[in-house]
Amino acid sequence: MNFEYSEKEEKFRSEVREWLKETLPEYLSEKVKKYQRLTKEDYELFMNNLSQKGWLAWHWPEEYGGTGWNAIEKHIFEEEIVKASAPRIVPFGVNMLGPVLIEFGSEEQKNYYLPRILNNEDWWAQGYSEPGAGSDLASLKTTAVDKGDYYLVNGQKTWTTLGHHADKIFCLVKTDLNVKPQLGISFLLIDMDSPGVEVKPIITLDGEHEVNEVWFTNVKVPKKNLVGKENEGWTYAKYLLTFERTGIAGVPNSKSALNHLKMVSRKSMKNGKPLIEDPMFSSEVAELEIDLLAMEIFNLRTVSAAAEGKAPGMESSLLKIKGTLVRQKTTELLRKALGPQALPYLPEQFDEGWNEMPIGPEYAGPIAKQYFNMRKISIYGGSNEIQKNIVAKASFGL
Amino acid sequence: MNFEYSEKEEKFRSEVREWLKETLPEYLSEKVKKYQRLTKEDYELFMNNLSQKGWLAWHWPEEYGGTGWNAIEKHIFEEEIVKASAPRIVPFGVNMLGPVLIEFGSEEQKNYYLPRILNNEDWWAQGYSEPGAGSDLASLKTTAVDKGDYYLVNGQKTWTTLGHHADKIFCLVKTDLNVKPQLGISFLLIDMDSPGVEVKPIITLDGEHEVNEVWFTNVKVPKKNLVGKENEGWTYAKYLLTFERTGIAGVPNSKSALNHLKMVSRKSMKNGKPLIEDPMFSSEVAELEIDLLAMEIFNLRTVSAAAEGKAPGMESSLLKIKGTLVRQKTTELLRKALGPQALPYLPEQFDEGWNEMPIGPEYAGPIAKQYFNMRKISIYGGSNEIQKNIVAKASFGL
Amino acid sequence: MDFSLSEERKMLQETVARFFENNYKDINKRSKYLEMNDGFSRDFWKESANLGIISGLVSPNFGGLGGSGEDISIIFELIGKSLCIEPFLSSGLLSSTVLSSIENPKTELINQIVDGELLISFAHMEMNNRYEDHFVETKAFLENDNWKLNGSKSFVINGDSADKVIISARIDGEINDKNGIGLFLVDNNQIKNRSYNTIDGYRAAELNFENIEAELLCKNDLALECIIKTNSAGALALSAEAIGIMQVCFELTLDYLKTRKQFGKSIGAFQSIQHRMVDMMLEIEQVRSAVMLASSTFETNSSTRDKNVSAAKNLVGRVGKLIAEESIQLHGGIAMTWEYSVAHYAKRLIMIDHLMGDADYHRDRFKLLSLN
Amino acid sequence: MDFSLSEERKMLQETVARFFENNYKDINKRSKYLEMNDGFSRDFWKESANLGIISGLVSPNFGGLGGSGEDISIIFELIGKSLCIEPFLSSGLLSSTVLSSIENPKTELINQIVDGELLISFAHMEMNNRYEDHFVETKAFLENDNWKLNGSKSFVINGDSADKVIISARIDGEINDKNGIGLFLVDNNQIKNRSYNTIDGYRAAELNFENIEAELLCKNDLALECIIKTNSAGALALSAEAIGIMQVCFELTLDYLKTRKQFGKSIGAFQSIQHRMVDMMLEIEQVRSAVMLASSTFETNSSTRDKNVSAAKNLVGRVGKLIAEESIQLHGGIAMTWEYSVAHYAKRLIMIDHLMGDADYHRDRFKLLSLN
Repeated sequence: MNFEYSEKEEKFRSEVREWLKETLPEYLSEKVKKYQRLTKEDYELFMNNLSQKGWLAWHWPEEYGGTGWNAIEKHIFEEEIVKASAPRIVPFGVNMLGPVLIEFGSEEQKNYYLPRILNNEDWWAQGYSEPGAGSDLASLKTTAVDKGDYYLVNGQKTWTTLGHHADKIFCLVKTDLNVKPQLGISFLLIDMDSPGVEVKPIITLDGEHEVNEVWFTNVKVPKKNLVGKENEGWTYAKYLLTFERTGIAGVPNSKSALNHLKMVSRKSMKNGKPLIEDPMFSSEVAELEIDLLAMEIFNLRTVSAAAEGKAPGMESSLLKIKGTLVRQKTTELLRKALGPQALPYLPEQFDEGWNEMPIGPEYAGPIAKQYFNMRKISIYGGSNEIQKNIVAKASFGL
Repeated sequence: MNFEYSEKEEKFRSEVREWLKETLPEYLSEKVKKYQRLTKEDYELFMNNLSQKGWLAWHWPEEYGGTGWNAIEKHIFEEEIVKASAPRIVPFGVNMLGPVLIEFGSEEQKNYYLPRILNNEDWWAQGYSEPGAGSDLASLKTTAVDKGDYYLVNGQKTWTTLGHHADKIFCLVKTDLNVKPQLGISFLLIDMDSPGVEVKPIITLDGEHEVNEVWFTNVKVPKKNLVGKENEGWTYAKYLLTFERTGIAGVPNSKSALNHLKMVSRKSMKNGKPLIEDPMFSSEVAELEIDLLAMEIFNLRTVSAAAEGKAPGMESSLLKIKGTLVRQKTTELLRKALGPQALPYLPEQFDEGWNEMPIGPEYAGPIAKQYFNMRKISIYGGSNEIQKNIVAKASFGL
Repeated sequence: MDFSLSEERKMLQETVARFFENNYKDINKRSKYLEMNDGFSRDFWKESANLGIISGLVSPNFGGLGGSGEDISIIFELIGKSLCIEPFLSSGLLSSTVLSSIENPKTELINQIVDGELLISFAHMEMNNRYEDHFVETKAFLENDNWKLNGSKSFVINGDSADKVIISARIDGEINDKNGIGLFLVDNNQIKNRSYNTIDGYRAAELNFENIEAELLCKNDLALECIIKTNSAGALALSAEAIGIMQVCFELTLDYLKTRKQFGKSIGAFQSIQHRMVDMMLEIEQVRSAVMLASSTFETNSSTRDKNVSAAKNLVGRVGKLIAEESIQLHGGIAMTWEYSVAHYAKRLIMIDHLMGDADYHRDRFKLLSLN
Repeated sequence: MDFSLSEERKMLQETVARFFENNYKDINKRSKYLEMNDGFSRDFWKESANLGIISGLVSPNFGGLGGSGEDISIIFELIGKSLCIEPFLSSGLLSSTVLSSIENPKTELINQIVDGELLISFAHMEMNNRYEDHFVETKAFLENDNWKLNGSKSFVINGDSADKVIISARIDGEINDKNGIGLFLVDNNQIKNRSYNTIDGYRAAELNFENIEAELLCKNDLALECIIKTNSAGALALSAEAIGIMQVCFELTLDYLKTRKQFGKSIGAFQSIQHRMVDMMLEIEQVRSAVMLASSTFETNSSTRDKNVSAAKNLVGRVGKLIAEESIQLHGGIAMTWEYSVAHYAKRLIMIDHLMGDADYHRDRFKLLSLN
């Protein structure tokens, strides 16, 4: 056993780091660091760069334009992106739809869509959740009725992240209402500019607009946009979800948040001394760091087993649970570290170009907001409760 | 609102305290303080004293020889008994069976058994649990077959506390196997010296003998020993369980254990300073004290509502849960406070008259043992999980 | 021992409850109020005064109709239930507590507060003060027998709309000294303020001032005692407010669990969810008990008062986090949205831990008062 | 990066596992062993030596066949699984670590340990020492050029049956000084000991001695380093042992949940129980990960070694409590009995937190090594 990175791995890390240094504009990493709102152009700039470098589809098999990196390299790449304060890679096309098309798409679909994803031409959105069906996809209500050469789609999707930027959306729809819920689902690709598609913003508890409702009223979708076979969408959906879950442990993000926490606790004062010298507070930080240290190894173990071709079983669920808890704990301690400085909330501070004096230290502004925002991570991507159900049933046989 | 004790209540407290001072032998309170094993005679001495004073059946209605105390007075009485380090009142006869007989017993049963309980003539045991039926009494297997003027009892009871001292046992038995589990249960009084009754010790994880198995092989039980109606034992059992749960919060015990904890943390050293000055440890003690402070008021609120005739609903379940958690936390912090001094385990130290030098401070000896022993309190009396089920269903309507 | 509310208090409770119910129930109404100029509704405030609610926070000795720990708790629990953002804390409670605790109480000003005609904010916190009673950097000095103040105050609730402000300032000694502090009354029109909303919807302000005129209210021991008492009153009020919020969070969650279906049954039918609801209720009852104790002993000696208030506020901090986070988690996505009320309750509940001493602060204060 | 075990280590793992499986599986056998004169079975110990298991704890530089962090972890995880109470820790690991870490290593004695012919205990703890490396009250002094020791040592594992004892004693300075400590080797027959069982079944002893003869092994910086290294080795071994125990606790509980019925279904069908099992497994995997890190970095510089060992031992303390308590609670009554094995696993798991530094101690040590 040896958890040191090899020379080759370190060299790869330098390469990624160097490239990010060269290509990522400083204004953009500054925006990310300050939690400012990113524009569509901000995301696209970074993803275009990746695309040009051939690194956008880093998960894909090499034959389809992927990188051919092993699991450790992928992990290093993810870490460096976070360390460089780059925008996140919008995952819906490249990380989610891509693998599904590669596995289940027709030749025509592959030839058309995959290069467009590789070249970052389409902005994809995900149409899974519905108001009555979050973690429980079996109770979907959006219908697609066979009308000969097209489907007529009616219904509503929700929690569509960045859907207001999207050109296309992949959806789960009901194509057969007369069978067991899981059996009648199909996987459909829909143009967002089709007549009858409407995007309505959802404002989240922190006052931000990131997610949306997408409404479909008599939307005509050509038959060729069906992925795989009719009524077998459930299989593709599950396949996709395993990709969604990978990396959701968010080790790199938590590591960076922990460093931020240490910085903030050195600057925050309690009774005239840095908060980090308060034995109670530093103990909470230390135990969080220990949890994260262990989780990093746990994650690497899983990643490396995957590299050897072992399918991650309960590990990905366990990592999802622990990853979200650790991440949330970091945002909690950041909030705690601020004391009363957590109170002020200046929404305009997150606009590009805002350069007034902040209230209190500059780092204080986004922290409480971020704490509330991060409550979502234990809910989405299959809530932590759902993950526990899966492990208990599939791995423990309970 | 006023949580101060009134002058009258304080007077009552003095009376109880004075009486305990006069009648409780010092050797006995010393044994209790040192967690030494109590003999049958130790328990009986204290209960005989109570009986003579007319305080043994403090829960009962006055007409049956009870005290007529209100809820606050009962609470004070319980507190003083713990403070005085008296043995606990063995509850099976006076606290459990008594109320059932008063409510459901025949005149003959009342006339015979109640005075004997009042005079502490019988040592009763409880025969509820079976190896396959702990919290789930509906799956009892012990049978009582109608043989004309007697029942023939076969089966096995378990977790019978102090059953090796008992003269009599009240049992739940199956008298009808052909109906829904809850419907065929009867409530039977059995002499322990009946032929076919056998008591086998259960040694608990701390090496002690307090609980037993009781085996019944073709035991003949006269029909007059049936309480209430045949096949209606379930009702009586539930009635009894509400009495078992009262006081299980154990506020007086936890208060006394918390004081003990403070004493131990003042004497235990860490890096040459008293442990209580360690900010982390004292914080754990402080938050435990706050929990207990709140629970004491919660308990008094419930007790006082009961005094006004309101039936405690979810409160008794919630108090049972929190009470056991707080008590267990106290034993955990005591164990932690000792550091390495928790390791030595001298079973002979708990024998009466043991007067060798202890290993380390005298208080250290019983603490780890006590920590393990106290794991039981969240299991028995309807496990905490069962309490939660009850509250969710009965009070939340879930 | 007596656990029941007096008839008068029951009446107070009913009146206030009905008033809030009729005027503040709906989360959209609140949103409208908090977008107003002052961050609250002057009309509602005036009506509160007319109904005697502000008066319920003030002792009869100073023209009020209440002012005991129990009165404070009753009113603030209901404020919590409706998530009310009117200046009950800043003006109604904190400032009136200072003005009634000094050697020559300012009864006339208190009466104007009670009548809803005057707003006074309490400005003790500073940017680097972490809830400490005696950490004061703002300077006070005498110029030609007149007091002048120099410095800045932070996170002053309703500091923008207040007519006057009570400011703690250092007359003497080092920044962290217990002695040498004074409390001063100043006209707010002398002060430059920068106002903003807090993340839970309140209006607050940063105050900056140079050599402004001030009236000395009290100093040294008396001033410190007054600050401690005022902070304890605030911590008690916020603890009671938290109970109201927790209760609503619990009820909203329970309702949701009963109606929302997943995998063919209501979410509330899942046992793991049920057990978590029981844990929540258990801790809410614990908080309720601790607040009852703190309210009922609020008029006793200051060490009992502060110890019990700290017990309550510590527990509120710990349990508040549990209730806020569990309410969101058990709801799922819907709780993440601005338009569903539970998020606003959860935000206020969390931020209460950042006001008048957080769980850590009060645990440490409890420790000092209990272990010594 | 490489997460796999080498072929040699896989073989070691298999050999040891099979041996323990055959000789130690049954909890009654263990009970018999621990009632023996020495609190363990000399025959089993000798067989362990013959099979090379003790040798697996010692580096080839000193005649062993292992001795790395990984070897220690592999062997102790299996010790945990079978709840073995033989002197692997005291003699096999701690004493051999001291004897191999001094300037002139005592290779011959180590060989005798490895052969199972010699037992040496490590006696550093004292009654008022709370895991500190440098808190030493026992005195060492020179008399006619011979070292003599005066004092007492506590909680010395296998201190009754050891042939020799390694004792830390103060040559110079105050009780808590980092400098002035020496490590000494003494014949145990000079020492009065009072032996007893620990609550988790081990044999330990209090040692009292007056002016006994001693051989100096090392002193000052070297001695302190040696004590630190030995304590870290012990903490690593116990952490690995804890993994084995946790794994068994989990499996026993899972089996029980599947077989035991309540309210007409197996207990394992209840969702709240299922979720708690997942929480347990999750934390066990966390501990496993932390121990893997600590083992793989055990041979690097001392600050990395100690930091990672402390991370593992802290996590073991926290998670151990969870697993022990949950295993008992989820079993219910049966787990409270002496004759069912889970209680013994739970007891050992809890008491591991009282050996070689508890969760608090290691959290504080981690803090020093990580934040600075």
